[in-house]
Amino acid sequence: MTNTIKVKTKLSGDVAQIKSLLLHPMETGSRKDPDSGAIIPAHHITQLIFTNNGKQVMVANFSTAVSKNPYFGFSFKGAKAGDTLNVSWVDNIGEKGELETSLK
Amino acid sequence: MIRAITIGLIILFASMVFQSAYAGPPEDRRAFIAYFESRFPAIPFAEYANGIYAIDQDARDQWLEIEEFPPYEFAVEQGASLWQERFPDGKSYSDCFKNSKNGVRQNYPEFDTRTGEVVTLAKAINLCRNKHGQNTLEFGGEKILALSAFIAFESRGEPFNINVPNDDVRALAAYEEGKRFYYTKRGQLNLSCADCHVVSVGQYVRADHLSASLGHPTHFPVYRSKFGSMLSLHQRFAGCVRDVRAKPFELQSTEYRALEYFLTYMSNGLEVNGPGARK
Amino acid sequence: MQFTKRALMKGSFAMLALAALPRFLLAAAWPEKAFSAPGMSASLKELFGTDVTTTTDKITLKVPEIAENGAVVPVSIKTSLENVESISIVVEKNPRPMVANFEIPSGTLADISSRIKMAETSDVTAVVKTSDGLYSTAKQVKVTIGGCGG
Amino acid sequence: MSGNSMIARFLIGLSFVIHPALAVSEEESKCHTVQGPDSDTNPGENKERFEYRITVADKLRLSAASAGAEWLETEGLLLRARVEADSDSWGTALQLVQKACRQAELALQQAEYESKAWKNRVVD
Repeated sequence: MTNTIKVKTKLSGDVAQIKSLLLHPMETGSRKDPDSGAIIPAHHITQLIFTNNGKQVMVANFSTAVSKNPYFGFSFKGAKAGDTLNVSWVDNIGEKGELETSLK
Repeated sequence: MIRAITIGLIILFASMVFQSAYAGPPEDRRAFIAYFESRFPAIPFAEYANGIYAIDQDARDQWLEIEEFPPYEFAVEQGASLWQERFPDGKSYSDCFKNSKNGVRQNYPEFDTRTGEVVTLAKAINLCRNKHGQNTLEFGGEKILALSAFIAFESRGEPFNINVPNDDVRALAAYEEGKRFYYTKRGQLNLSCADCHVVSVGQYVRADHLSASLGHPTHFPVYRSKFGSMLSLHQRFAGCVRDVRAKPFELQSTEYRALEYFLTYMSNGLEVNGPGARK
Repeated sequence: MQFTKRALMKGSFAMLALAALPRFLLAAAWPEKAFSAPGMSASLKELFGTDVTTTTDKITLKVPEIAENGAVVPVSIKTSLENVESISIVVEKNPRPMVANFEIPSGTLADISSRIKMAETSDVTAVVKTSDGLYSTAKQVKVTIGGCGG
Repeated sequence: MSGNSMIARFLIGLSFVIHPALAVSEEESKCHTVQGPDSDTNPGENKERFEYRITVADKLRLSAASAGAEWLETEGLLLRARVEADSDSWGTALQLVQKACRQAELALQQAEYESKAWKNRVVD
């Protein structure tokens, strides 16, 4: 099965540039099913968390207004090749995704 | 003397008639490219592969942001794993697509001189499956789009090289059918493909700029932000036909395959840059 | 502009899936009230206790002038302000204006990018919280109804 | 075509925007003209009249389809007409049939005209 997280990392000196793409519908909760007319319930990522060697480097809090299949990029200092980057998300109905990769 | 001039004129006239009556695919393509070059002298030929982003800077900037990490990468990944699957007879897709090391996207649609049919990449995928005892995938469905995305990705940078064999009248007939479709006005709005994408290219339709036809097929399939999913070239055709308020044809119908054949031939020489990302 | 196979493959090989671990115990709670507040002022008050921000040119907010598609509007924010604690994206005319909030621990650069949904033409505001208060900068993004699209 | 007239064409939307030379005049039309709501209804004959006209309209639609020229809404108009007829709203049903019928007729005319006209547009 395809992982719901894709990450691209780039090290320049001790700065790690992180780009991430998440597979998620990000339903707003105000959209109607075109066939049945019923409201599609909200289903969206609430938190996206990055840790590097166990240290939290980013907590992103999302509303339903982050685009479908969310993209998020940021950078942090104090990184070196071989560090373990952990990326995880949780959504409003308790589904989760996680990915671990080493910086290079 | 007069006789010589007369004969000369007759020959000249006859050759002009001959030329216009028998303008073949290569002449069509040269004229097509020349048209866009005269409309947009500043745009290099290779840029047409980028579609609307060749001519709309603000949109281009946003597209480049999306390309930083394009959502079609999920489809490419899914396609890669489908590509590696073994059929029960031990074969896989690479057995059907012979020169797949250099990509194959650039060769489709292909005219099959055995069956007399235009074979698009989607058709070829299903023919391969059927040959190895597998079911036909739904055109425009997730799996065939993922495979198409992966194949396009592996073919990136290869110039399109569509062949209209001149020793097969059926091939030329298919090409001509596509050309006729392209220039025929249809629907309640009475518009042809060419009305928007040749005659009015670069102008606004409400808030959208009309893209150039040259390069239209190079980047498919595309991830459409509007739908949040992948879209095939034929689904895009159907969208355009619906937009002029005509009844769309079936995906992979004879009509759309002929249109793709003509349109991709026009884009010969441009590089495969699919899958793409579009608004 | 070329998107090469190599550049993309490098990214995909960098991935490795692992079993899920409860990382969320580490993070502060998701600020539900700020995200459900119906107005910009209310959402800022929920998150920061005040809706007063100081406008500054020390925040660089990059957004398109006209969104290609209101469902996917690229936004980048960075700032030269010191001691940044969080960055928020607020879209005034969205039904619920608070779009996202990013907690920036020390060592993390105040430089983020994402893609957001916009319901209509609106100001997009970047709100930066530092140890000495709230700063902001805003830019208008026009959201139009497309003709045919793509 | 100027940008403005292009936009105008899109805004016209649901109205008929076929070239004037193409329009089928009312005298030539195989479709029956309905003057207004209920002006054409007649208890006892409605069903028969409706069935006849919808058959004519659907035949024209299928001819247009086989020429590859069917318009987007024609079939839907006929389906809606059938629903209206089923609930005895004969005035509305006949109007919908008429609209669909005229669409099919115009689509056929369009296809016939285009069978030659497309060649004049080829970029050369």
